Parts: sequence; C-alpha cells; structure tokens
Amino acid sequence: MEIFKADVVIVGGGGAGLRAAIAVAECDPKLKIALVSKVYPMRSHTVAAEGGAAGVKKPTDSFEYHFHDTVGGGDWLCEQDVVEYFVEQAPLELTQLEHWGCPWSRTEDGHVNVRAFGGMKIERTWFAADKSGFHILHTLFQTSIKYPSIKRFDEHFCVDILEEDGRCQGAVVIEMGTGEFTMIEAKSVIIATGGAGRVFRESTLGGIVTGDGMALAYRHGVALRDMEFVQYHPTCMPVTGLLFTEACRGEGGYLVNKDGYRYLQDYGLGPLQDKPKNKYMELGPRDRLSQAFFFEQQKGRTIEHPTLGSVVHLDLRHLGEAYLRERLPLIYEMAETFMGLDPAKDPIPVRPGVHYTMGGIKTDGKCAASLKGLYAIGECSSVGIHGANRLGSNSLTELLVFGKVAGVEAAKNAKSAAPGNSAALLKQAQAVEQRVMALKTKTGGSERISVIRKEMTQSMEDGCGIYRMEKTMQATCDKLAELRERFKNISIDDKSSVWNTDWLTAIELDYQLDVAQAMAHSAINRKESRGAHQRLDGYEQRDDVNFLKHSEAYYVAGAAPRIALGDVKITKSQPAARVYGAAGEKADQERKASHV
Amino acid sequence: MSESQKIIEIEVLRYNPESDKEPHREVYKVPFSDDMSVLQGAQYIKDNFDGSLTFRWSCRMAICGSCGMMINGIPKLSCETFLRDYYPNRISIEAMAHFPIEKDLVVDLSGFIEKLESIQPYIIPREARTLEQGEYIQSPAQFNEYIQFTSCINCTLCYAACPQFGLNPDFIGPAAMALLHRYNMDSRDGGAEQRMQLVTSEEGVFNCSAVGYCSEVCPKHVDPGNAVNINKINAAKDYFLRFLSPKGGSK
Amino acid sequence: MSTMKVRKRSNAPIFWGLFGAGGMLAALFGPMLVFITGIAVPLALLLPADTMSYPKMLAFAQNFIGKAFIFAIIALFMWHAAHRIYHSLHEIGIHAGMFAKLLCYGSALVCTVISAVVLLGLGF
Amino acid sequence: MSKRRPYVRPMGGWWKKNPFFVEYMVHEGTALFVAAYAVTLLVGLVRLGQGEAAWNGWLEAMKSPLSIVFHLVLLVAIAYHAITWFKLFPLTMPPMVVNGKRLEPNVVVGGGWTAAVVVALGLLAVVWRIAQ
Ligand SMILES: Cc1cc2nc3c(=O)[nH]c(=O)nc-3n(C[C@H](O)[C@H](O)[C@H](O)COP(=O)(O)OP(=O)(O)OC[C@H]3O[C@@H](n4cnc5c(N)ncnc54)[C@H](O)[C@@H]3O)c2cc1C
Ligand code: SF4
Ligand code: F3S
Ligand code: FES
Repeated sequence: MEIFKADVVIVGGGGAGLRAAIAVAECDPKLKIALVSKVYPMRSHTVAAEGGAAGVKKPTDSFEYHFHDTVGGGDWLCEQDVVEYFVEQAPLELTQLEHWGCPWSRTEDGHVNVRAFGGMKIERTWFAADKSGFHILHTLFQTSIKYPSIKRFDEHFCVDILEEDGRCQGAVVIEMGTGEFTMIEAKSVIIATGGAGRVFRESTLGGIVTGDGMALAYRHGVALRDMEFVQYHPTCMPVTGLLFTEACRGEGGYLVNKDGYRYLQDYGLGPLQDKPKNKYMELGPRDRLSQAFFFEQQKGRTIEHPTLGSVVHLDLRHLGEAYLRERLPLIYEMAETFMGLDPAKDPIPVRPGVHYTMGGIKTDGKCAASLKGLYAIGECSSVGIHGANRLGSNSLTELLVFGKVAGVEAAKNAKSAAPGNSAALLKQAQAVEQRVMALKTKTGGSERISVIRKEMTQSMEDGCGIYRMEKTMQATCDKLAELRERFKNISIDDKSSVWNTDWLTAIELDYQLDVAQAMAHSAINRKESRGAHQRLDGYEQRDDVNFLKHSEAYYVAGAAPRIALGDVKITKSQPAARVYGAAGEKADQERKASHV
Repeated sequence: MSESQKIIEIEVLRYNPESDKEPHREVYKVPFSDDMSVLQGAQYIKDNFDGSLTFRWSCRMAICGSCGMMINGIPKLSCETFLRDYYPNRISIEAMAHFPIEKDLVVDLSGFIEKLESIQPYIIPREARTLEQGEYIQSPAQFNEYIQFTSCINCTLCYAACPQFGLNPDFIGPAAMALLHRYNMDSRDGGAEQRMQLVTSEEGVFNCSAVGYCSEVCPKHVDPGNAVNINKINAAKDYFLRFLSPKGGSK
Repeated sequence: MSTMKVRKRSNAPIFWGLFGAGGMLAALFGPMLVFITGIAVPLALLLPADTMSYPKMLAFAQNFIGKAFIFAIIALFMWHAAHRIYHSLHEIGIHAGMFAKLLCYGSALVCTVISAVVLLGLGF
Repeated sequence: MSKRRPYVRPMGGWWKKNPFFVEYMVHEGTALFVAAYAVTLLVGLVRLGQGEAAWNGWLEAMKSPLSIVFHLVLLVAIAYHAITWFKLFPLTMPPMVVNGKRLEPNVVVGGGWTAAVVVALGLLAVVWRIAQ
C-alpha cells in the first residue's frame, strides 16, 4: 500500500471541497493538502446547479431578510446562530468568487446582477446565466491550480476514514485507474462528498451522488442529522428527473394543470400574479410547490401523459424566445434535445423529483463533527442552515461560506495536533484494504447490484416521497433491512484491477443502503409534518412541543439505526406559522408591527 | 416492459488491459424506448448483461463532461445522443479517439489535465482589489469578449476530433487553448504575456492546421478552433514584434 | 499545480505567415489569373490576342509594381503550397522528416530565388 | 505493480474515415495545383528573361490543348481553394464586431467571397485596360 503524508485530507472535489482546499492553502502554504475525488473535480455534481447562489446584494435587501427567509423556509429547524453567520459571509464569498473570475451575469452598468428565487423576499440570487454551479465549480477548480500545496488525487475513491486515539487521522483511497490502495495520513479530515439523493428513483442528481461520505462518518459513530428531510424539486423532467431550474419561475414561468389553470393559487400562494412576485405563486418554496402537485394529482387535475406519467406544465411561452435564450439557455437546449420541444412554443411537462438532502453529517457551526479532527461541509453535512427545507440558492453559497470555515478550522487543527501513530494507522488501513478487496474477490454470490439498487430506490420513493405514512414507511424500513441482508450475497462480474467500476458501484451501494436506512428511520420517527417531511396519517400538523428537534441517526452495526432527538438553536426568530403569498405578507407586517 | 419493445444492436469496442492484447468488438441487443440515450443503453448493458463494461458518466445532462464517446465514429456526449436516432441500424460505440484506452470506453485523460494546468487557468489580476471594494466592473462588451470561451465542460470531444492532436499528443490542443484565451480576454486578467510562452512554443498553436473539426463537434459551442487560430495571429505578432517592444515579447 | 516548464519557441510563425499570405493571394487572384493566362489569352477569349505580347509583358515586368506583383504571386504561391504539402505528407503518415521539409520548403526557396534573379535581370 | 496497459490506436488512414476529413484533405490538396501554377508562371518568367523568341514559344505552348485542359483543372482547384479559404474565416479569424454585435459566420464567409469576386473582376478590368 502506498502512503501519502498530508496535513489535511479533503474527500470530495466539488464546490465545498475545492473551496476548503483553497482556504487551507491560503491559511498556510506550508500545509500539504490532499484533495481526493472519485471524479475529476470539475465533474462533481456542483456542476449541474443552474439557478444561482444567494447573498444580499441590493440596497433594499438586508441580512435580516435573508435570515428570516432562511429560517422560516426551513420551518424553524435551523441553527439560527449559524444562519446569522452564513448570511453575513455570503456576499463576501460571492464577491471573492467574482475576483477569481466567475462570470456572474451582469447589469448593463457592469455590476453583478441578481435574480428572484423561491421563498426569497428580495432578489438576491447571484447567477451565471443558468449555469451557475458550472461556473462556480470551474472557477474554483481552475483557481485551485494556482496553489502548489494542493495535491490532487483525481479519480481516487475513498473507502474509509481512519480513526486512532479518538481522532480522525486519515483516509484510505483506491486509485480507480489501477485498483491500488493508498493511505493518506492527515491530522485533519474534511468530508465534502455531496448529497445522497441517488437512493431515490427519480432524481435530479448525477450518478456520483451516492452519499459516500455520510456513510463513512456514520459508520464511525458520527450522527446523521435531519435525514428525513429530502427536498423534492417541483419542476423536473419526467422519467430522467433532470432539472428545470427554479430560475424558470424566477424569470416568470407559470405552472399550470390540465385545464391551463395556475393551480398554486389554491394552495395558499395566491392571489394570482402576472409578473413574478417574491414568495407568491410560482415563487413559493419548493416543498409547498411539490405538495401542491401531489394534491392536484389526487384531484385528477394533472395531465396524464402516455409515456411520461402524471405531469403539469411549466409554461415559459409568454417570455419569448430571445429572452429565454439569454436568461435560460441551458434550459432551452435541454428542452430541445431531451424532450424535442421548443419552450418558446410548447409548455414543458414537469413533475417533482428528488433534488437535495437537507440533512447530513452533524457538525457544529464551525463544521467540526463529533469525532475530533473530522469536518464536514457541503451537501453531505448538516451545519444547520437548511432546517426542514432548503431555500433554492442557499446551498451553493453554503459551499463557499462553510468550505472556507472548514478549511480554516482544519488548518488550525493540523498545526496544533500531535503527530499520529503511523504504524497503527497503517495496520488499520491494511485491514480496510482486506475488507474492501474481499467484496471483489468473493465468489458464489447471486444478487445483482443493479437489482438491489432498483428495489432500494423504488422503495424509498414509495415510503419517503412527498407525502408519507406510517405503513409505507415501515414497509420501506423492512425492505431496506432485507436488502442489507441480500447485499451480503452480491456477485461482482468484474474481478479485474484497472478501472473496476463494477466493484466501486457495489461499494457505493453499500453506502447508499446505510444512508437510506438513516433516512427512513428518521422519517418514521418524526410524528409531525414540517417542511419537506409531510405526513397524511394523523400527523398533518407541525408539532413544536415534541418535534422542534433535530433527528439524529446513529449507526448500529447489523441493525436499524438508533434515532435520537437533539435541540435546535433559536436566537431571534420564534417559530410561527409558515405562510406565503398574501397571508405571508400580512404575517410579515404583523411581525414588524410587534417589533416596533 | 411492453411487448412492443424495440430492440437495438449496440456494438461496443471493448478492451480489458488485463486479458486482451488489443480491443475487440462485441454486440449487445438492447431493448429501448424513444427517450433513451446512448448512455442509458450502455448502462442497460452494464446492469443486465455484463457488469464489467466500463465507462465514465455522471450528470446525464450534458454538463459534467464525462460521457464522451465515439458514436458511429463521431465524438459525442453519450448522454445527449439518443438511440432512436440510429434505430433500426446497429450503433457502434468506442472510446474517444486519439487518447490511449485504459479500459473499454475509458481513456487516459492525464495528459489533457496536465495541459489544462499548464495554461495558468486563473485570474492573474490586472489590478488588485479587496473584497470590501466589491466586484470588478465589467461592461457588456468586455463580458462578451470572453464569455463564450468559459462554456467549456472539458469533455475533450474536441481532442477526439482533432487529427493534429492524434498525430502529436504533445499539442496543447483546442480546449486548453480556449481556456487560455478565456483568461487572456477577461478584463480582470493581466496575465496574457505570461501565457504567451506556451502559445508560441513547439507544443503551441502552430500544431493546428485549421482542420476545424474540433469546433464542429463541441457540444457547448465554445469554438475552440477559433481560440487556437486567433492565438496563431497573436503568436505571430509576438514573434515578429518581440524585437520592437521594450520588453522583447516573451522569451 | 502550476509547473512552468521552459518551452522551446516554435519558428513556425515565419512559414505560417508566408503560408497565410500566399493563401490569401491565391484566393483573391488565383482563379482569375489562371483564367487570364491559361484560358482567355491562349484562346483569345474576352481579351485582345496581344494582351500578353512580348513588349507588353516586358514592360509589365520592368515596371516596379508589375515586378512586385509577379514576384509576390510566384513566391508566395510556392510558400503557401510548400507549407500545406509538407503538413499533408505528415498527416497521411509519410514522415519523411527533414527530407520532406527540405523538398517542400527548399523548392519554394529555389523558385523564390530564381524569380527574384530573373526579375532583377530584366531591369527597371 | 500497476496492471494498466493503455492501448494506443494507430492513426493510419484517419483522413479516410470521416467525410469532414476527406473534405479537409481535398482542400489541402489544392496546394498541389497552386504550386503547379506557380511553376508554370515561373517558367514563363524565365522564358521572358530569355528574350522574345523564348517568350513566344511559351505563349505557343500555353495554347496547346493539353495546356488548356490543364488550366481548366487548375481553375477548378484554385477556385475551390478560394471558396474554402474564406469558408474557414470564422474559424481562422478573430470575431468581427460591428456596432457592438458580432458578425454571423455566414456574413463573414459571404463577405470574403464577395471580396474575392470583386478583386477578380477588378483584376480582369485592369488587365483589359492595359491590353487596350
Ligand atoms: C440539478 C441541480 C441544480 C441545483 N441548483 C442549485 C442552485 O441553483 N442553487 C443552489 O444553491 N444549489 C443548487 N443545487 C444544490 C447544490 O448544487 C449542491 O447541493 C452542491 O453543489 C453540492 O456540492 P458539494 O460540494 O457538497 O458536493 P458535490 O459537488 O456533489 O461534490 C461531491 C464530491 O465528492 C466526491 N466524492 C463523493 N464520494 C466520494 C468518494 N467515495 N471518494 C472520493 N470522492 C468522493 C465527488 O467526486 C465530488 O467531487 C442544485 C443541485 C442539483 C442537483
Ligand atoms: S471546447 Fe467543447 S469539445 Fe472541447 S472540451 Fe470544451 S466543451 Fe468539450
Ligand atoms: S481540429 Fe485541430 S487542427 Fe486546429 S482547428 Fe481544431 S485544433
Ligand atoms: S453524463 Fe455528464 S456530460 Fe454526459
């Protein structure tokens, strides 16, 4: 086994991982950074983000507003002190990215422009056409090349983290091109492996979004927090799940049912608006919009498409081709190539799809996990800003703000921590190698990976969809337990060393099953409805008495996870009714009045 | 699956470095529906017939740049190429041309990544600015100078298209030059001179004979061939004018 | 990581410049010149039969502009062609290396010299 | 030890495999004709330098049917060169901006072709003038 000695190892080369790497490098150029990614960093799923990143920009906006939008949008399950820090840092980080070359879209006078996004009171989403994530990721990746202390391990797959002396001290990775193992020793370990949405069937996510890092931390005793909160994005391409960004609605798109009726006005988001109006109608939060779809379907008012299933229409026609090509070029192309339709002439069939995991590795406000030396950032983490429902465009900003925090903290830790016991670590790493190799070399299995995966994703969709019920959630929990058993009996076709994706997929599936269990068990345990977790079996209301709490899932080897409840940090925003549209405006005014 | 299922034949160029001397072709019969991409065809094979079939993919929406292949001999992103457009004929897929094959459809990209790193693909500020001073101001005209060259997804289809790269793997190539040009043209950047050494070098732009196929196959309309050719003009200027300018051009 | 290799400067700009200039001239004047010298005059089409008579051509070749024109056409056409042919040989897999280079660019050079000598010999 | 064994495919005959490349080779091939024409002219020039009789001999040779056919071929090839030369302008030239707008590729190509026709007619006119 190869050994590489670093000061900080970062697992994940997406927006979060790259930002952290740069932060460490800027803190102290002498610190050696190992940046591990199972794909070339610019292929990370941050690349797919379309809409943009939130940060106060306009003079009419304020940190206060951004704070309240976020906390209210999260149905009060946010760590409010962390949100405060977040909103204040956001504009600085977005400006930093501009200095690094990010081609943010601009106004005529050359300043950065902002657009409207769902659940946001004032336009504050910085965007680069509808390829914001792409530009953020490439800017970060290219900027990272400037720092010689960042040693990249591209196309290296992390199979475990190393824990010794109660501290996290490294990671074990496989070089995909050779199948060989490397132990990376480091005093600080940052996990930035992204979300886990691929445990569901129809999702907006890339194939790599398999929750690896979550499972790694989880198996080392770190809690996965708020895993039941899985965001459905209301406007996805049927079957494939590909995303039509919220910016489609931010720019003025309508959602209509089979009668051409803008049904959102029936779901507390009205009254009807012609022009996009923040927090009204199509600019309501994602959970509400996805839920409205569910009820429209129940009422038989969705469009039944022969091959696509139940859909509603995203209507952009009134915006005109020129405007659409300028503001939503990617969307335009996607509609043309993938669906063979022209959004300037035809409405686009859409329906909700899994998009984002609000929960993740539990950390404090400085991104530190309960295991010393371990940090988590980005979608795989739960630093506490998304609560029960993330607002669109908060996540890309999160990558930057907390990527930097984690980098700085990890650097500090690396400088102060005592050197590890290399011999003991190597022994551990060798044990990991043996365990992982056994998965490949074992013979006689009869279960196909793809079959188990298919059953898992279907079952997650059935049990942990937009609306949930005890019975179906239980069925999902049972199914997952069964699949865990069957996984032991898998067979891997490919026994080779070079580029063995068959084997790596199996390791991913193993991770996914763990994460899926954490989600399903957290969900069944939450007997209320809040944000993205909505129940139809007698728990339709939010229950602040019993459940203004974080769920924390703890790994139990060979059994279902243990679910505990943790406190929520509330500073200045007391839980209130979560209302949008005209009712929301009224509530806003009342809150203001009571403050004066 | 319904009984009216259509079946398409997919011929794959397969290569396992541990057991094959050289690549060989294998044909699979894949049931497909009209919305299925070539990538999904490959996934179907991996899931149902042979788990050892190896290819890169992730986003499925033509933005991560991992799924390039030769499809009937033409470099394309397999996630945005549809089986229906080839049916009822057999479709052939093969690893991207001009790159060494690692295994099946996976090629060795390390050379490309080195090239990307060698062009100094980051802002070398023309004038420093603090965060408190806010963003740089960039007029629409300045913005339009470079924006097209930022759209490159590093899919390397242009390299699979460029015979000059095939003939000389050291050629810095279209996408890396497009990225270099992107930074040179950015009003925030002042590093053009530093990058000139590479442009004018033996690995630089003069390997290009204006074949132009790179721009033809680029899925993101980056027009990398244009970036290469514009820089021939820049390089020639640098070559002839270096004796005139006080700094003597780049050495 | 940015590593700054020291790279060798390519001398291609010289040949590329000549190639480009010749290509441009050939595109602008080539077809019409071929038509005039190779078709119209020999067949006495369109143009008077004595268009290229000895006195006229001599006068043209003794005129400064005429000289420059003839020289540019012959030399640059050759450099243009030499450059393209050299590259094409390489492209179709004939790696004759130095030999091909000498043959291509050498003949361009020879033609350039001959035309210069003759033109100068014709006087002003 | 690494089990990698990257396989490099041979490049032989690449230019036959794609119509795009065949076209490329054809337009590169026009160089042969450009060279042939330059040599023809050079021979003429040398003959001119050798005096009237030599020059008239060259003129006579140019009238032979073989020469006429040869020049017809040259005309086609070099005209093809001219067409493709300008067709490549959007690739080989920096974008042209007029009134803050980039010219469309087909405008650039069309402009090049028009310029070529104008120059050719101009040349004919000048020769015609001189010949009078
Ligand atoms: C289609 C889409 C649109 C979106 N639009 C927006 C938007 O407009 N605004 C917004 O704020 N948010 C948006 N989001 C959400 C946001 O993009 C993501 O939450 C965010 O990009 C996640 O970034 P990350 O750095 O945490 O992870 P990722 O970018 O997913 O990166 C994960 C990294 O971890 C690596 N990795 C994973 N597992 C392993 C392993 N086992 N070994 C080694 N490396 C590993 C991967 O290679 C990768 O480099 C969108 C998401 C999607 C899917
Ligand atoms: S220039 Fe185009 S073809 Fe080349 S890598 Fe970039 S996106 Fe791909
Ligand atoms: S195909 Fe190659 S030769 Fe030049 S124009 Fe493109 S780089
Ligand atoms: S899978 Fe990402 S570009 Fe095709």
